[in-house]
Amino acid sequence: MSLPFTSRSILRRVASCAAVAAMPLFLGGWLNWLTGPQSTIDVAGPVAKSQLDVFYVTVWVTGIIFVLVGGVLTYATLKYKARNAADEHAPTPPQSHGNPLVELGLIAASVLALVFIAIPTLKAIWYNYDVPAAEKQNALEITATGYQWWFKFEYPSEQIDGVGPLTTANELVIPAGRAVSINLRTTDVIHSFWVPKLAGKVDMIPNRGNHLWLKADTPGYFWGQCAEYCGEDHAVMRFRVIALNAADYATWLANQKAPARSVAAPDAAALAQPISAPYTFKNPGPNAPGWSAAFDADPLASWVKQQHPDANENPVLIAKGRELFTAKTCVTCHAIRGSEGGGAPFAPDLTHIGSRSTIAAGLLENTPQNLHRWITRPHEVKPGNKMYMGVPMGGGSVMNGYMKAEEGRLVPNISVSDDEAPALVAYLLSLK
Amino acid sequence: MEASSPAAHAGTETHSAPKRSWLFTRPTAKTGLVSWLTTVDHKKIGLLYGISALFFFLVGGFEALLIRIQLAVPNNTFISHQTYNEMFTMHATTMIFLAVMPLSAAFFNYIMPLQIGARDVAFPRLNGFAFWVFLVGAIILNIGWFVKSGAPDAGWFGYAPLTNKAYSDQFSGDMSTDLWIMGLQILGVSSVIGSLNFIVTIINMRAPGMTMMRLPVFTWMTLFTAFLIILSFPAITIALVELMMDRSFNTNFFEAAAGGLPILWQHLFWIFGHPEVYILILPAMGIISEILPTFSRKPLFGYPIIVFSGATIGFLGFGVWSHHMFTTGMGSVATAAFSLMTMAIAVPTGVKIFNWIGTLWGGHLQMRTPMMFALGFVWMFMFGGFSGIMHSAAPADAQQQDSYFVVAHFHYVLIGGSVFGLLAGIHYWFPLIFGRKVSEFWGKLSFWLIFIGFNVTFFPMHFLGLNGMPRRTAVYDGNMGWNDANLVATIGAFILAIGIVVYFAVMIRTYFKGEMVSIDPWDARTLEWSLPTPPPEHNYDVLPTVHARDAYWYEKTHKAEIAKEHAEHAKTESAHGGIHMPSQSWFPLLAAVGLLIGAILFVNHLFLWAIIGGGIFVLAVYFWAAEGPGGYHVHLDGDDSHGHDKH
Amino acid sequence: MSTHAASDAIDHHTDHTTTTGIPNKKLFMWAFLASDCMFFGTLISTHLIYRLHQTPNSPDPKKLFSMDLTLFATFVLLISSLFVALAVNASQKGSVKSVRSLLLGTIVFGLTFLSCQVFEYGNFLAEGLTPSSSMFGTTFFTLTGTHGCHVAIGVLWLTLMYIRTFKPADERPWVLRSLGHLVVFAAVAVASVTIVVSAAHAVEEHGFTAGALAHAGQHNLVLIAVALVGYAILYCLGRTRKAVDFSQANAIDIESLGLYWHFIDIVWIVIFTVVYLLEFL
Amino acid sequence: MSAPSPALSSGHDAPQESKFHLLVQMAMILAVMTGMEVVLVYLPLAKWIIITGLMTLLVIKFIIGIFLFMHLKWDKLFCTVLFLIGLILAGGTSAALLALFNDHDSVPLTSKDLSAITAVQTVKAV
Ligand code: HEA
Ligand code: HEA
Ligand code: HEC
Ligand code: CUA
Ligand SMILES: [Cu+2]
Repeated sequence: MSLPFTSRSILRRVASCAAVAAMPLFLGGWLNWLTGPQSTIDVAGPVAKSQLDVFYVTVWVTGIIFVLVGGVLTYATLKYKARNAADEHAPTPPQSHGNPLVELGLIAASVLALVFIAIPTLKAIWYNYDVPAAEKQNALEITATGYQWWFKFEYPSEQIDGVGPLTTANELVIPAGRAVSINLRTTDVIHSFWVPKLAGKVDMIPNRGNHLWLKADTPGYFWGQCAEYCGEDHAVMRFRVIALNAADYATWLANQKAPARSVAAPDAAALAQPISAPYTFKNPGPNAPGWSAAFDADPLASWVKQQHPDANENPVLIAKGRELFTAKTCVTCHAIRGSEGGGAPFAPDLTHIGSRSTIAAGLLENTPQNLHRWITRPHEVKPGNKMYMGVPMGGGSVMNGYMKAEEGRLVPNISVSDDEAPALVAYLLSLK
Repeated sequence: MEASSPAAHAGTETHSAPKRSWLFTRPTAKTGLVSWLTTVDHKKIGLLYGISALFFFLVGGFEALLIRIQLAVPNNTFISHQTYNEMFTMHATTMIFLAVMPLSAAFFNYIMPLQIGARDVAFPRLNGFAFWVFLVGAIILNIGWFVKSGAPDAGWFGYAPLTNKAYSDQFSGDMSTDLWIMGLQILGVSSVIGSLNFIVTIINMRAPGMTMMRLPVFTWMTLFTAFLIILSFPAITIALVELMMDRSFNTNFFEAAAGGLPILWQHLFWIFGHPEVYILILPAMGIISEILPTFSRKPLFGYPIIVFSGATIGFLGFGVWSHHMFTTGMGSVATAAFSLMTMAIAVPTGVKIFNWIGTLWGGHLQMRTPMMFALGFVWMFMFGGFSGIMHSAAPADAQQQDSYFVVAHFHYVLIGGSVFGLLAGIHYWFPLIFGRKVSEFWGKLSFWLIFIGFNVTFFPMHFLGLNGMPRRTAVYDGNMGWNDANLVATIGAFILAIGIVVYFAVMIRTYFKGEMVSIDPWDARTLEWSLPTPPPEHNYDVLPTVHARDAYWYEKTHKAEIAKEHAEHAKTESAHGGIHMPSQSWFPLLAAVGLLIGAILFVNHLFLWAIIGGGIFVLAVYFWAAEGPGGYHVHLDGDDSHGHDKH
Repeated sequence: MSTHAASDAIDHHTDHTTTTGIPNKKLFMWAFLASDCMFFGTLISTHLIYRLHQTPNSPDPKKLFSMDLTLFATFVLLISSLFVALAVNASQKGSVKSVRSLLLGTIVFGLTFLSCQVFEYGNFLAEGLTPSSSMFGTTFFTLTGTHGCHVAIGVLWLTLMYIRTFKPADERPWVLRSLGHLVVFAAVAVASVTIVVSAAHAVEEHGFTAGALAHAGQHNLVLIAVALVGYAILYCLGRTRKAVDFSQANAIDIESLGLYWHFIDIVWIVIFTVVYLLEFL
Repeated sequence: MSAPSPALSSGHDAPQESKFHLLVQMAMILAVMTGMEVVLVYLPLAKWIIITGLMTLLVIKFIIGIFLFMHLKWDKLFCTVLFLIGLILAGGTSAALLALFNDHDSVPLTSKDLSAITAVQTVKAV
């Protein structure tokens, strides 16, 4: 009946060896595994900080209980374990049934432990709910709207004549050190607004007026991601938050409020010349990463660099691209304020797309290669995205995208060839 | 199996008078396919549940492995986004509704009536029906794999409005969500029917002397689980009805443009969903509460308090649902209220942990495989409970919700808790059910593989969550600091898979070739162990009379007294005409088939045709009622003097 | 579970074969009703939540609801409830005859209630309120429709129980005849309800005049014929003189049915107040 | 377990007869109460009084229904407890749901009164 003792000790030795071997992994890992760009531990704002503090309280309280209870459990297991044949066949121990005093004591202790967690929890709930009264006056209001699968950001306090509020997509620029109050809206399904380093998430729910607030302590570049499952491309619905000091923020605002940058078109003769692309495109395939270590080394600096026009930009390509943008019916969806048509609310505003550090909802860095990849093969970057599939307009009608439905089948509608793309890329990148 | 049992060689004789229409001829096969299709024996039904559940556990695990392979490295292209989404939806739905719940139901069916000294459940045919309906639901849920629309892909809690036609059905006739709705609805029917049956059985079918406070803890937990099921499933039933109305009849429940409130779905779902997680854990806790005393050779410490805390957990479980919705902007007061209520649940749960430790304390612990799984349960469940407490602090949860931290939490409680408990139970009761015992070496090997694999898989996920990795993401970028932990988790999942494969291989081998055991191999404490292995169809030759909480332990320590009592009772019982057993029936199966046909037609939006299925169902139920319970008497060979009486 | 012949004094409140003395079926029904409380609780909550936050285009229920009709339906259901309570009482005394007539009475009133509902739905649809026209339509139809389905199931159960009381005491084949009984019953019920509803519509339009009734009658000649023939058949089927297999021992079946029926009635009491009356404030 | 109580079989037939009358009377009381409800709605009273009145009547009707029509009064206490578990949970859940949706954070964007509420808030803020 009983197990051969040799194999038992072998097992135990293997287990403890494995545990020891795993130790450094876990301990060393502790540091490596908690400092990513979306870390909730390495925080950069008061809201995330208050949430982290509560988390630490829970870790301490449950940690201590774990050590205590686990210790007793280990002790009991080791002490009372049957180790040999004699133990196995020992007479039964006393058949005791319990001890109410011990029980009551432990219940009281548990309640006490929970009180320790509950107090900071309650405090933080109210703190997180809204911008503190003292900062309300100075707070910046933003409206963030989730779409399948990208984010729109509007600045209600920054109205543009005849257009409405300043609107950007996928990159939210905020002033550092100032409270930002964000209205969370969606027009289709539930999304969730999450920039871990700045604040915990709050969902964007249809027919619900949610809001959150956050503040970045210092200028910085932050990663965010949709945190509620919202359909096929949920995994690649990302965004960025860029916090700037007051002066930079003002400059940025002024630039964004201005209409799209227009590069003077060369004469007709120059336009007729065939121009080779300034880069050679290599298709990296579906799901290929769109980020670079160089960018990540100092993302804020990289972002700043992106604000300025490229010295070698080619007006001929740009002009061609501008034509293509209309010819390919991109204008039916995308607004480029001050030049082509008004666009539509369900596609990202591209007025200053060239100044963004990412495209396709924070998924790819805004480089010529990536832009090329996105506008020629959106479905490889983001299968099923609405630019490719078309945007449903309710009531069964669809605004056609790269594909359109015909007799129940999807057939190509727009296609951007590898030869045409460089012009569009140049144009889009010129929109600083 | 029945044939090999020593006592079951018995004369049988039908009850009712001769002239019965062929329609109502009761099937009598005791072996072979028909015996399984028409069975009303709670033990056979339990085995049916168990085998289906284990099959679906493998399917769900297979889906999990695909998930882990996809996530092993960043930007993987192993499966598409769409397939990945189907995978986690079906993985969760399968594991929860088709693996853990029915596996618990298997134990309820097989063990609970034995523990209370009953010959069967209160409504034997209804019991069979519950199983067949479960199978129908399982089939409906999984049809998606084989048809064009694909498997359901809206996540296991199917948040509106992603399930609305506009989003799930954009460009092609997509019925995967209809399948999901119908499948869950039918599974709900099965669970509620089964649970009503268990409630009546436990309240009403106890052996003489089996007072409520002498019920084995597993039976108590069965009772609580059954209550949780009948009281929580109506909420999801309503939610699913509303969704079904939206999809099939264009109503507006979750249509935001028409004033619909998608958040209402969340409330209705979690009013069901949180009690559901206790539905998943309480049976495992019951099993653990049987195993620890047996292998500590001591009664359960603080029995009344364990029972009471089970009830408290169940009751409080109805008041915490919104802790799954801390990020939905409920407002401070609501958030705070649900936060505190959730924390309160730690108290009764802690009480259980303390009492289990109290049970070990001062005992003689015999480290058999079931005991290993049970101890593993206590550790892992406690660990998972602590991350639950971290979630319950709403501000902290704002960072954890929908991140891998949640994934870590619930796999600790679901696998480290429910699954460990159920695997322990399989080991524990295997000798009773099959008369053979699993080899300790292989049993323990599978335990350590599972235990280590499990921790290697899910422990790193805490870090992933804290490091900002959202759940339900098919791909992630390599610059987020998530690569190592994901790879480790995937490796762990494969260790875990090997452990599971070993576990199953050992079980199968034991079934055919394992060491034979006789009555009561563990020196256990509850009534079911007084039975020969495998138990005969009628369970008890003589209904036991219960004198103490650990009834069988008492019998073993008071042998003479009990023997006398048995002899007396045997006499009276055979004077009453032998042992009454319910007859088998085709109609439960037939009714379920009607349901299957109707459901399939309905999800294809052939509403009028679906009435055919409904018709078959109603007809079957009608014949079911008309044929009556029937029944026959078993006369044990032992007391021939009373012979085959005329009735 | 005991199948021994009914002894002369059956105690209808205790079943000595069960541990608690509560008959299994009764316990089952009460547990089921506890579950049904959650069912209707969440459903009614849904309706109230959407009433709490009406959309701007929400119709005014006060203008749609007819207090007379609802009140009538409520009384009808109340009487049916009384009938079923009396049927339980009668069955416990073993008087099969009064059980039958009381069941029939319950069925008639149950059908009348359903007719009222059909009538009401017809009016609402005519006014443009459909399940998809507005949130009010959505929740109203779903809630009352679900309740109506429960009533319909109850009527079906009552009918089967009624037919069950004709089961012969000997084991003569009876199932096919009973099925025939059921089919005729269903046909008669549907025909009668249709006739009554159309008559009601006619009366509503043209006032309570002979002309209106005749008009309605003309339109439903076939149905009236079906109903009349059906009634005749039902009358014949209901004239069994032979001994039947229905006795005090079956009282628990009637009682279970009664519990279900009463509960539906009580749910209606709640609906009547929170869905209808509150709108009139 | 439970010994057959002698009281049960003796007190058997007489109450059956009176039960008939009791049930009929109860039905009449219920009918009268329903009538009262309808009248109440049209009375020129404060809203909260009417609602309290309606709810009281509702509860009384409910209790008559379950205790008399549904025999709970004569059945074992356990049946009452069993049903009350469901009833209380359902009542509590409904109350909690209504409270949650009544909160001003939960006013939907499509709500008729949303404009009114925002107006109030702006007034307060000023
Ligand atoms: C078996 C299933 C099971 C069990 C038992 C639990 C138990 C608990 N769960 Fe868990 N939970 C799930 C399954 C389960 N959960 C699932 C599946 C989800 C995710 C669903 C989804 O989104 O897909 C989830 C999600 C989930 C959330 C939502 C997270 C989010 O999405 O943001 C929360 C939040 O509060 C939570 C809390 C708790 C708590 C407090 C317990 C408590 O019951 C735990 C109590 C136990 C202990 C605390 C340990 C032992 C106690 C002691 C030793 C006493 C002393 C301790 C203290 C005083 C602290 N769970
Ligand atoms: C009881 C419930 C349960 C169980 C047991 C498991 C078991 C496992 N789960 Fe599961 N899981 C959930 C419930 C459960 N899970 C839930 C509720 C979700 C949330 C879903 C959602 O978001 O909607 C989830 C989500 C989930 C995710 C997150 C997906 C995402 O958010 O993107 C992951 C990722 O690693 C995962 C992994 C695993 C693994 C590796 C196991 C392992 O333990 C599995 C072990 C078993 C095996 C490995 C089987 C071995 C068998 C074979 C090798 C043979 C195969 C042969 C045949 C099929 C014939 N699960
Ligand atoms: C059906 C409408 C539609 C048409 C037509 C369309 N787009 Fe888009 N576009 C979208 C949508 C929707 C997105 C957001 C996709 C996502 O991230 O999921 C998008 C995203 C983009 C982006 C990235 C924006 C950002 O901030 O991340 C660029 C660049 C872009 N489109 C360029 C183009 C070009 C060039 C064309 C024409 C060849 C075009 N689009 C045609 C709908 C459209
Ligand atoms: Cu948007 Cu996920
Ligand atoms: Cu929960």
